[in-house]
Amino acid sequence: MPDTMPETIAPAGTRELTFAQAIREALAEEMRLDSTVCIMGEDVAEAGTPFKVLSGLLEEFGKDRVLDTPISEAGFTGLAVGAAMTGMRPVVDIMFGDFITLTMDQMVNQAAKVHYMSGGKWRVPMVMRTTMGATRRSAAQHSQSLHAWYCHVPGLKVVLPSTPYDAKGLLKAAIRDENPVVFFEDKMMYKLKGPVPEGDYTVPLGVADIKRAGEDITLVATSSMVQVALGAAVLLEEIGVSAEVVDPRTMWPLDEKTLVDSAKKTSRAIILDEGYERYGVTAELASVIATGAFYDLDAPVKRMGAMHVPIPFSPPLEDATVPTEQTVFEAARKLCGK
Amino acid sequence: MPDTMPETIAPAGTRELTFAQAIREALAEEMRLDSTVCIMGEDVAEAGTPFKVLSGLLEEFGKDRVLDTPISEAGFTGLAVGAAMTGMRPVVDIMFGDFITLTMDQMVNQAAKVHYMSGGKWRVPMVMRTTMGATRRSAAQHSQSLHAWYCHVPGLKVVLPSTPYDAKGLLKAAIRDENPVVFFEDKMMYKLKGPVPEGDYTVPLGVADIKRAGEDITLVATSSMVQVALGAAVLLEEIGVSAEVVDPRTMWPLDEKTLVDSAKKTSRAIILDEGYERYGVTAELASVIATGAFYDLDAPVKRMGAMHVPIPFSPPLEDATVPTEQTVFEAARKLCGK
Amino acid sequence: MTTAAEPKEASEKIDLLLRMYRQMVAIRQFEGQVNELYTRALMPGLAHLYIGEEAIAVGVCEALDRTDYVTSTHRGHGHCLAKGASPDLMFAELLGKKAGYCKGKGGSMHIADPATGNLGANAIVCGSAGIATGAAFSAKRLGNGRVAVCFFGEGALGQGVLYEVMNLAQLFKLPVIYVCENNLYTEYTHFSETTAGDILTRATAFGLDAASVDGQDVRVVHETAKRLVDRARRGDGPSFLLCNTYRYHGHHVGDINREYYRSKQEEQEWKTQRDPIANFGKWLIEQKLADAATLAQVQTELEGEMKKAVEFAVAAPYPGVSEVEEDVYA
Amino acid sequence: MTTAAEPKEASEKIDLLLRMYRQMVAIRQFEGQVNELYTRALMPGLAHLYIGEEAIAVGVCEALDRTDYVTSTHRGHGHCLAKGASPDLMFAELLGKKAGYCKGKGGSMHIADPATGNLGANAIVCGSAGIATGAAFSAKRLGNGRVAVCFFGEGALGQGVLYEVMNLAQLFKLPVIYVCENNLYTEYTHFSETTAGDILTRATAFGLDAASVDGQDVRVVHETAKRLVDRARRGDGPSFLLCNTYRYHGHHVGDINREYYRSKQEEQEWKTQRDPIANFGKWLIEQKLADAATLAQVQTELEGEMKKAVEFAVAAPYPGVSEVEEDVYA
Ligand SMILES: Cc1ncc(C[n+]2csc(CCOP(=O)(O)OP(=O)(O)O)c2C)c(N)n1
Ligand SMILES: Cc1ncc(C[n+]2csc(CCOP(=O)(O)OP(=O)(O)O)c2C)c(N)n1
Ligand SMILES: [Mg+2]
Ligand SMILES: [Mg+2]
Repeated sequence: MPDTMPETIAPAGTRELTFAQAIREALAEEMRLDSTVCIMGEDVAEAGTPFKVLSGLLEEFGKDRVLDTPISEAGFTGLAVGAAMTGMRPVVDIMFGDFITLTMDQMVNQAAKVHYMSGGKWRVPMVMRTTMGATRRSAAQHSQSLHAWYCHVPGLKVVLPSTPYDAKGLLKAAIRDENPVVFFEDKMMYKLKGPVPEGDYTVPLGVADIKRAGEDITLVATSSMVQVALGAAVLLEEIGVSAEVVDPRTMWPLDEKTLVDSAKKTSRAIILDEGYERYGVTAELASVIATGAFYDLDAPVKRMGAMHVPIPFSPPLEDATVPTEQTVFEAARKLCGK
Repeated sequence: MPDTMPETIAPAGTRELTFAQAIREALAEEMRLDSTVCIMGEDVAEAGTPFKVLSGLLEEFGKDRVLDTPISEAGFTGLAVGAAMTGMRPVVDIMFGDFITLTMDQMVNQAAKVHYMSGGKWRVPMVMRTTMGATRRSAAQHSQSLHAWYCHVPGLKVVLPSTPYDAKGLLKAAIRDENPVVFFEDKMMYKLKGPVPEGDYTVPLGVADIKRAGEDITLVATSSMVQVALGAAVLLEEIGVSAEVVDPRTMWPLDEKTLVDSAKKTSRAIILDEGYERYGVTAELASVIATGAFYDLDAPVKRMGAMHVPIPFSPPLEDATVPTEQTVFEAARKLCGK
Repeated sequence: MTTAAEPKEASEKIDLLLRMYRQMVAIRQFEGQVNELYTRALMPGLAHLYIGEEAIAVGVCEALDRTDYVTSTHRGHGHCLAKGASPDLMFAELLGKKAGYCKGKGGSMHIADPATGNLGANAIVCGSAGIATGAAFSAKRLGNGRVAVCFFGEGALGQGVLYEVMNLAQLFKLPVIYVCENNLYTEYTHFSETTAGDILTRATAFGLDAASVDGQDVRVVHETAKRLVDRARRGDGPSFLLCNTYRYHGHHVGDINREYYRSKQEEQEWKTQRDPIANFGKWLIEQKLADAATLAQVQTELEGEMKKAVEFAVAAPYPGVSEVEEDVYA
Repeated sequence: MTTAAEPKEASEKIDLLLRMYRQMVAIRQFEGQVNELYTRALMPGLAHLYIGEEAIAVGVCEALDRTDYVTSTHRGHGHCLAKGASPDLMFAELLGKKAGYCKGKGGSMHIADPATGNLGANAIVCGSAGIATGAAFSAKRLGNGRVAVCFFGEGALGQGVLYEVMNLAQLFKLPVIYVCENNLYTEYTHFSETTAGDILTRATAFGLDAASVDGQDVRVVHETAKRLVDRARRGDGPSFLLCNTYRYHGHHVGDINREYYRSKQEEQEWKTQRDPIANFGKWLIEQKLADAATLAQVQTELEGEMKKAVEFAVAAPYPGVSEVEEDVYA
């Protein structure tokens, strides 16, 4: 197995794992390889997190490496920063992405800056795993996708996997990275299945992936929006529109070239991201493409993110706040003048 | 004096105040008008903040309305949220914008969402005043301009005044607003002087202002970058390029029309903002213009924000991280093909 | 004091006791219906049941006026009801219906109601500690004599902001009572694994008055809460009330298999020996303040009320999709 | 134990005492030069002087090994020096020069030095509490026997994260000592206006061992620190050391007019009656451990060293502008 495998598709016949299983496998493999890797967070040990992503790790690695913490997101994130500086490779678990609000100081003023402020002398090889994604009927404080904040911060790397294959490879790369990496998992994808090779491989940070090739329009999509884009692409095919689906996979470092090249080729682009649409990821990616493919675009880059409202609880309202296959299909159709 | 005065220029002969004095006057006037307005923060009372912005308010309004707090940004911001819900109009002072990291949960998960989550029943009429801006030789943890984070959050309004006149009028509007408003003051502008009418006027939130009319290129600039843009405009004039300087004044609500109309007219645009350039304000504004003026632009919208590095201490390095009159001039010249 | 006052006082006291009984039963039945709605797949998402902890919400809220403030948690139905909310509008909210307290926008974890001083349940652990402290700040500044109660689980002791606001409350001498419901578990972790030192001292260290009570005994909770509320109203500042309790059900309605974090035996002991409703009912009968028939009637009446409330909610319409963009800004 | 050990022990003790004297003087002189650089407009930005508080950094750091960890604050020069940093590289950093500890990127508030276990000064109040706790976590997991010391001003008691990490440290039994330097003021506000209750109890509430000492007496600081460090190294867990002290100068070098927040008389009293260097020098002479000439010579030697260090820094070049984009990622 090569050390690095940026391809989308694992070899034919590869066994399937769920997204959650892929994450767990990445952690287990890295913990076996490197005794300084440890996990800390709320209910990560016996419970294996409320999403059961970490089930079994306590049993294999014991209480010293899989640590239940108090409900102190700032405190244990700060502890992880210090541990990372001094020889450990902590993987911190922030149960809901909404709670990264509590970790901003530790991540932004500390983790992201330690290396630079010390003139390159200290390093912070830590990973923060957290979640994102709405439509789980969890209301405004448990449904946000706030990754744009961390993307804005020099010194951090930000990863948004969209398949089990990428999840495993990117998480392993994140753990081996010498920098603080924030890893966002969409809660709604944990049960998504896909081929995942056994054993060691990494997906390098900073390499986008074309999840579907196409000619007429580029759908740049992150995280769970990749599935939405792929679904829309099927609908579009039916009306004779060939959509290319590009997944940046890591928001920082950002593989601008792959995005721009695709938009140059198709001359139309839609950006899909589940964060709030305004002042977020869709703005950056749209701007990169609008600039990079300026002379090739036939229409303005279209942005589709979460509506500018706190996520409502009521199902019909909540469903209206995020892009769906149908709304993406409509937008793409319009953009292509069909 | 009319209640609302969106014009840039105060009547001729208006007395001049510094930016800091304008802020203080806005607060003093609102506190006289409304006994529920109170100020809380670190060293706001006797010290009147380290920047001396609030000097004299304690003397006029007393300890019950100008409250020194412990160094508990999360705690007193949370306290302000509850106070705002129950009849007060607190104005919270966060000394350095870098410390909003500590207030994200209170502002984003609480203040911004209370109105919506309660189905419109509770309101949070509070203001958070904080600072931004580099080149003060304060290094990575005291120099950031993190306003993009708050712009990303539905339920908040975000104000970035660029002149003493706007500062007074916008702050008064912010205090009277029924929503949580975050008000960013560039530390480097506190001593900037400009005409400020005596007595009551407000500048409405959501109305951009053309700080300088021009024909060949639009410089959209926020906060202290407005001065940089105006300076660059003078240099550009010397080579025969007429620059229009547009100040959105409030990032949310955002006056898209004025920005887009200007870009349509000039067919070229540069966005200037002191936040980190990636995934920040420049991306949103560039994207809005690239879309809105798509068929009129002669060149890609150019973004100029802070470099993607933690702000360094060393003066020659720090100075390189932010746009200057010279770098804006060069970029504009290039964009205009001169 | 006239002698006539005495029977009146005594009857008021009996009224209070029976009201507390009724409220506890109401909460338990409400939560029973919630569980039912979940298992019948009629409720979107999850809910965190308050069953087992009823004596705290009721004992504390009966010490409050309607205009006093409370803040609540993800496990908040009990606090809302005890403060005076109507079951029908609560059920409607839990089902995401327009008729709900928050027009369906909040759901189980965000019920708020200005009419009963309910500043809102909160899905961020310790998320309302600042809000409650701020309400007490307003009460003091505006001189309206109100007090604020901040309910939270012992998991919130892990959040630093709690200590920040307790310090502020003591410095400003604010009329706020922090009520810690120690039900022994956060989600799936015993509190002893996450809580070093001594809980009460964490409050007294900041100068707060602090008391610890049996949270399964509504009379003790109420008497202690009353003392702390009176104290706050008098201007004597903030306090901390630790209530030792237990949740009978899972962390949320879907948490069915709990043996990996707590034993069935432990659950059984709390349910059979320390049930706040059963024990209080027994005491009322022993003291001849009520007979078994009266108490049974309370049950029956409330069952009827709850069923009707659920029916109302189930039948109620969802909000129109266009409402999604309303209420973002005031 | 052989009798020969005794004179050796005694001479080691004298060495320690004289080293502590020398270190305190070094810090004071260093800070004097910083003030000078500021007033001569040679230093960009501001700096927060440690003058008056020298006994704490020195007393604590002399109880540490070179490989032990410290974290420091905006008022951090004393901690850096006491942990073994070189004045020349520090001055260079303060002037933003390439030769500085952080290549000029950090400045006064961010000096860090792996060679002396210095995890970095921190300009966020309480910003390093997590880091220090994490270093102790590593030490325990890696079994390298190190301890971590977290220095902070009493203003950091306002930050909730302090309580979060003290709880964590106690739960995990980490070898970390939280050293609170109570110099009575945050920036311009007396600590009594921002600190309710009792400081030591804020630590004992979380189960930490806690002690309060005269921070102007280097011997007491050192003995107590040694006890707590030994305890931590033995695996007995975290502790809290409260040092009562005073800063002679302003909050920062530009804070000249201070009478609106503290009296000249108060300043005078601390300077004349409780000066850690003067009093310790007097004691050394009284105990016949040193004579006045020796102590004066320490002063002279250090003056020369500091001048040379300043000259080195002033003459050193700035980093090249292209370096601005280096060191963002490892
Ligand atoms: C800041 C934050 N961290 C984590 C969570 C996830 N969470 C929800 S409830 C809960 C446990 C709360 O325990 P406790 O405070 O004891 O309340 P209980 O559920 O026992 O009533 C956790 C960890 C959250 N909602 N907010
Ligand atoms: C989180 C945060 N809030 C506010 C500040 C601004 N600030 C810098 S130093 C200081 C006072 C610190 O007081 P203390 O902790 O007692 O340390 P001392 O200066 O007395 O050594 C403040 C408020 C900051 N740096 N960080
Ligand atoms: Mg609990
Ligand atoms: Mg101090």
